[in-house]
Amino acid sequence: GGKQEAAQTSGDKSGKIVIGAALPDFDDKWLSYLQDGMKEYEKTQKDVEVIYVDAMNDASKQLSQVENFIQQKVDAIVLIPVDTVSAPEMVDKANQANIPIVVVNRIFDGVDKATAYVGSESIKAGIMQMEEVAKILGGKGNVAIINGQMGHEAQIKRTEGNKQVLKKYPDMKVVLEGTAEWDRAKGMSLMENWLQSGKKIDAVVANNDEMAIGAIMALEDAGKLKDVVVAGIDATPDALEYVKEGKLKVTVFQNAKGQGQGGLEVAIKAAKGEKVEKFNWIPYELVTKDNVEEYIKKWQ
Amino acid sequence: MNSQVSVVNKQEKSKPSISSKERVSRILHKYGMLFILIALIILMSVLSPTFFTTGNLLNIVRQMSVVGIVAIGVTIVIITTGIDLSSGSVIALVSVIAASFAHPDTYPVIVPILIGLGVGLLTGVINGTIISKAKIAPFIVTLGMMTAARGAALLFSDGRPIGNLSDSFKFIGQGTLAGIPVPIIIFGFVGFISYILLNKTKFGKYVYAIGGNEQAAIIAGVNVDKYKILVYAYAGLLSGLAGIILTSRISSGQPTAGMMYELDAIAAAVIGGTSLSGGIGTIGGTIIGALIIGVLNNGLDLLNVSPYWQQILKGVIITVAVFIDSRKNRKS
Amino acid sequence: MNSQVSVVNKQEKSKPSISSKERVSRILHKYGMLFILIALIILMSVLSPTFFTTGNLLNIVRQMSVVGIVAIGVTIVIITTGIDLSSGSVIALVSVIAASFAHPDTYPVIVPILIGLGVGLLTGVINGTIISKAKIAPFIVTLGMMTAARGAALLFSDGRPIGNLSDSFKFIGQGTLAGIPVPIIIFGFVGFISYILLNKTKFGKYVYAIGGNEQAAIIAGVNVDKYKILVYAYAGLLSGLAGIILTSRISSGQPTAGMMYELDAIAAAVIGGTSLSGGIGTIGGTIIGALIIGVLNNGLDLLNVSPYWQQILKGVIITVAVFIDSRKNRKS
Amino acid sequence: MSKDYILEMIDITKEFPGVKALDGVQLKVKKGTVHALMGENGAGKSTLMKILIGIYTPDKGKIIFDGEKLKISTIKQALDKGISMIHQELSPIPNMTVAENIFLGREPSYRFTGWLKTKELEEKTRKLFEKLEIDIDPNAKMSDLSIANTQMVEIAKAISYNSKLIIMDEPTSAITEKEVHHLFNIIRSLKKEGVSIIYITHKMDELEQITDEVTVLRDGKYIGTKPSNQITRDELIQMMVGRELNQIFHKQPAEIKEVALSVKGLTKKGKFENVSFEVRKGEIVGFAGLMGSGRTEVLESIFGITPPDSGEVYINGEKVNIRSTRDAIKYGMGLLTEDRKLTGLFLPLSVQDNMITVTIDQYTKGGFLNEKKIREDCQRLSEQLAIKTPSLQQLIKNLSGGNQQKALIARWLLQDPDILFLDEPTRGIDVGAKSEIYNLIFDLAKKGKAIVVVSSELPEILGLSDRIIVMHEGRKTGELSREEATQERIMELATGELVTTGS
Ligand SMILES: Nc1ncnc2c1ncn2[C@@H]1O[C@H](COP(=O)(O)OP(=O)(O)OP(=O)(O)O)[C@@H](O)[C@H]1O
Ligand SMILES: Nc1ncnc2c1ncn2[C@@H]1O[C@H](COP(=O)(O)OP(=O)(O)OP(=O)(O)O)[C@@H](O)[C@H]1O
Ligand SMILES: [Mg+2]
Ligand SMILES: [Mg+2]
Repeated sequence: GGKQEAAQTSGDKSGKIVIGAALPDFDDKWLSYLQDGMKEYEKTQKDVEVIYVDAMNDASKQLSQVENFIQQKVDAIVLIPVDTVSAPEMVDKANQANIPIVVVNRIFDGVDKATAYVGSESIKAGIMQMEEVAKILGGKGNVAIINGQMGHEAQIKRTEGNKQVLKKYPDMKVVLEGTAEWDRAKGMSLMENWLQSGKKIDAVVANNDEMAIGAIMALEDAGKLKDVVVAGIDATPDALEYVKEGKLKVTVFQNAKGQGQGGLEVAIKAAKGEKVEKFNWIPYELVTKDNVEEYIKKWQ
Repeated sequence: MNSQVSVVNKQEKSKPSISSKERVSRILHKYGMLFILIALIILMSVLSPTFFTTGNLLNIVRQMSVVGIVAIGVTIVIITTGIDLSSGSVIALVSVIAASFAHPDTYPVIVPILIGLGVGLLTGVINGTIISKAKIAPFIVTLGMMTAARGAALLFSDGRPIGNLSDSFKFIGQGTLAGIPVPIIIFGFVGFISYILLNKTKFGKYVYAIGGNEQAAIIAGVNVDKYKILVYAYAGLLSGLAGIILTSRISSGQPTAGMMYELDAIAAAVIGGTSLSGGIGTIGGTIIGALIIGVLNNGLDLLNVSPYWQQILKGVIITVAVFIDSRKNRKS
Repeated sequence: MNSQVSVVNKQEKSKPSISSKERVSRILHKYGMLFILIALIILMSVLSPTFFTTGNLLNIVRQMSVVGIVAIGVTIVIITTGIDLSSGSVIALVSVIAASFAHPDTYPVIVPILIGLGVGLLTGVINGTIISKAKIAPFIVTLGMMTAARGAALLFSDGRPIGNLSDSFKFIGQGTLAGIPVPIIIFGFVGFISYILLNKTKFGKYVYAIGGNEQAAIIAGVNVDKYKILVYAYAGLLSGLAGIILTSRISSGQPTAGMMYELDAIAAAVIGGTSLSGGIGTIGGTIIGALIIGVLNNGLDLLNVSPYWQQILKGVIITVAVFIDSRKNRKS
Repeated sequence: MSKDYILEMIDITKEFPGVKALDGVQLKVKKGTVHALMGENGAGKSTLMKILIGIYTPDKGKIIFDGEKLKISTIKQALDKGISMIHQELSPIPNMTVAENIFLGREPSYRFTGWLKTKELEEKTRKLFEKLEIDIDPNAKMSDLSIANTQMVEIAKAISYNSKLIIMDEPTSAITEKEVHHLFNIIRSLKKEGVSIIYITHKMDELEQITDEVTVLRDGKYIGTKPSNQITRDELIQMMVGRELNQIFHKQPAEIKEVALSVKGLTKKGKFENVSFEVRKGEIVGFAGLMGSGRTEVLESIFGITPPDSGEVYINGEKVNIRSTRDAIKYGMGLLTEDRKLTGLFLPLSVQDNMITVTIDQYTKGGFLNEKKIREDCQRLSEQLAIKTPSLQQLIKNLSGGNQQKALIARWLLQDPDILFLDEPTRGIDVGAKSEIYNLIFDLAKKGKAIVVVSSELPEILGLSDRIIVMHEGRKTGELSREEATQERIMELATGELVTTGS
């Protein structure tokens, strides 16, 4: 009775399409650009309302939020999973409730059960990043890896990608590895400490740009930036400035807005009952000083 | 004779003092937070048509059951003037360990459950032993455990989530019995047992006594060390249980699970009237406190309040709720 | 020789109260944590040849100065039996607000500094006022502020870092004076001022009195509400200062800055001997506590201990340090 | 020989940092007797008893209890052996009931499950109270009890263990004559049952009334043991302080001037009603009454702790509205509270910091404390009051009860108020120090201060006061001049048998 009615009012209220967007972490800068992509696209669409929720990097909380969406009988769900192991559960729940679910950004085994996937493979970013570093170093040198928050999907996959590449280069090895929890201040402290250790470092490869910038600041302070190749991932506006100045040698552009826009676009189509592609690949792009201008423009 | 008469007089004097007005204020005093919970529920129901449905209400309770179970353990710890900051990390440690024994066709489901509970219990016993025997502030000991257990969870799982869990294990967090989700049943059961423990047994009396005046408890010959260890052990056990439910619910053992749950749990206890200076607190209050947090989380999501505003509102609403509650107490 | 020593001892004993043995035990009692810090430094120096260099030692102090400054404010709060969980979020809020006034060629550098300090002060005044006037547990009030200030920081900055800061603003966190990094100078200055405040002024005596026995302080005519507000205001001000230094150091206002700094700050205070039950604590102790955390972070990084093991070791070492310290006190 | 003794403590030594609290002390208690333990504040009485009950372990010495060597390390063991204790510092668990407090650690419960037998608990308490003729509701919360009733509960608790030996550490410091009388009856019947009692007190008359033998300690050393009826007060004091002391104090007349404080029709519902009185400069006004008669409440009300519902207060003829303790202090008032632990002491702080709380403003110059002056003033008062402490930096929690009390008196003396309320000022204070304090009070009066003393010791009230106000159940039942006042008249008024209108 009551449940049905509630669903009716929510779903058919002035014929609006309601999309639930479950995001893992609003504090994450890169994801906020992705959200921008969704918001911008939302504005171009008539009669679409998107509900954004923040799981604060807690898989259990995200599951709750997806359940809330199902309770609300939204017309479709956009899901960026906090982690890829618990995601199939959420896809199952949506499927059981007959609500289309579009997974964005983070891929996992069994993603084909979802209505669609929009994004790229995390591990590729790590591979691309390290390939470029290896190229700059000429295939040999000491590498320091700065991890994001341990246990996060992006940390695991990006570092895994890094290490896959290193296997191909016997003269390159990881001499230092630590975590700076995605944070610039912590990246800076970590780098300062490493510099004190006196170990020879040829490249600092960070899981994201913020930590890479922190490392750059510490290196600059110590007057050693010119001897060290620093690489990040995300190509945030701040980071692109550093690329332009030649301080950050490598970053990887993952089209945040593109993924956000693509995800929402597919979700709206699915909500309307239109047919959608199962896999919508949005490739990574390598950013170096040579092509940085092009990306700076994207943010303007 | 004279003194006896005057005593009787005093008693008679004291009788009329329980007027109906006073009775109301006593009820308010005792159940103030319950009224605030109800007010919040009414408010949310008015604002969101989908809020007040059986489905959603069950949903809220199920979502809060993990934090709620932890909060019950933490409540008992706080009553003894202690604190437990390690719950969230213990959840993570139990999560990865239990998950690694819960793959299909390996061990019967009881094995990961017992191992998970055992790990939780063990962390609690370690906390309690160091706190009572080495006389170190609970804040430091459990902060140490918080850091160490998180590290151990990451180490054990190499930082990765552990998936592929058996259906029988998944039942704990995802199944229903008679239409009621299993986590809610477990939550209710834990609440009931803990209520009994705290109110009907010697253990409970000693918990309140230690929190009310540890010196007095020692003087009365209570084995304070032993009961402190038991209290932290119980909290650890409940964290372990919470870890198992969480793991089962999200079908994966997660080394990053349970971040900041300790703060939510402590907040639930304090909102529910537990005093951080010890001696005061009830299980019922804590459950209400947990539900208030749950209603807020769920309601603000349903209302599509932007996450930034959600944080601001949550901070403000919780403070205001406690404030209103404290006003009521003042009057009585 | 031997007999001479004993003679000296005897003579000292015959003096009314303080024997040399006693003096040693008192020094141990008072400076126990200092010895543990020194022991840690020696250990690290042995394990890592680059640890004990001027550069690295300055490095450690600079890294700890942000948390150290917060910890000093938190210490004073804890002495009054309070707690401040909002520090980390206030750092973030101050960070984004100050950064937005610190772009080159807009305002003189004093403007973002004053605004930053003002915002910090304001959050502290709000905390203090609610705690003292509405009589709500500091834990809840500052937890509310923690959530709300983080939300406000995200809202203000729309979740993005705010870059492009003027060189004069960057000087605060990155500059040096006479070879000493500015953050260290500020840290030292704050430590000195706070030491004076706590030990040489009425304010300090009242802080200890309120923590020692609030009821007795009221009867002795202490304006408890006013001093509580002042205490939280001071803690807020210091969080603001810490936020400015952090922002300047990383050249960007960050809404996600300062996560969990409150826990590090409280840990520094408690490791340094501050009692969560109030009335006990010193600035010197807190600085030592902060340095212990700093030495651990730095040393484990230098030794390239894996992140997982770092967490486990940090938890264990801090607990053990406090344990050793408490043993020393026991003997006396 | 040894069979006659229930307890022999031999050559007990105990050292704290900076203090040798006990130095080769002995104590021998005969079976079925009441043995007094006396000595100045800080002589080591409580420490000796804490060793006996297992709170402290002695550095040296041997204890023989009931014929065997006593080897205990926890209180529980002592309790099990048949030794219980009424502690000097009241230590109730505020949020628990009277019954729960009494049977803490011994709750009637089912084995294994620990399930409580609530009914039985209440019943046992009722029976205990019936036997002891104590009238307190077993289900009342401890926090609702007055100090006196809290003390009675502690007494009942110690007795409820059915011990062979009960230690009573200053059990009468918080109760009035009526309850003292009651306690003595209880002690006599215990004695009949063969129970032995160690009784610590600073009150000389109690010694004569109830004890059989007395052991005296001084500065942690054993001085001697005598039968109580063969020792004169002067001899006893000689043993305690090591010199002769004229313990009979003489009221020193002061010039009584204009009215300093005048209270009219003060009422606080449920606590007291229509209380009026005045105090003149140079005058000492005593408040007498039974426990719970509302004396403390009246003082606290005037002082702004719990402002009254109605009534007027005039200071130097001017009507004042005191809503907080700060107001009261601003008007030149001071209040020494009766419960030193709850409302007086800053336990984690030093003796010096405990003394200066009220007067910090006086020591602040240009924002900074004048530490030299603080040290000098505190030193002076500490000597004047003979506070026994290794240094002013000693933590106050390490001082003996009596010395803590002296430090609190010093706090208010430093403030030098015009109107001083003293609520049970000599609670737990030894004879020597008592006369010091009386002299201090007289000196203050001579200086023109107006002084109100609440005391449950009638000799103290009679000796100190120029005028005595008696209260009964929240009402003023009479006012007696120094000349009119006798113990009998006060008791009549205090029990409500007689009501006079004050002159
Ligand atoms: N825990 C402690 N640490 C340091 N000194 C202590 C401690 N306990 C007692 N003392 C000291 O030991 C001495 C004896 O104290 P005790 O309490 O036994 O005295 P008392 O005879 O009971 O005095 P009172 O009549 O005032 O109660 C005092 O000087 C006291 O300051
Ligand atoms: N059983 C009780 N329950 C609640 N309050 C009580 C009880 N007994 C006493 N009181 C409180 O104590 C008040 C009177 O005690 P107060 O301390 O003022 O009296 P007093 O004359 O100073 O006696 P004394 O200090 O000797 O106990 C009562 O009005 C009441 O508030
Ligand atoms: Mg004593
Ligand atoms: Mg009284």
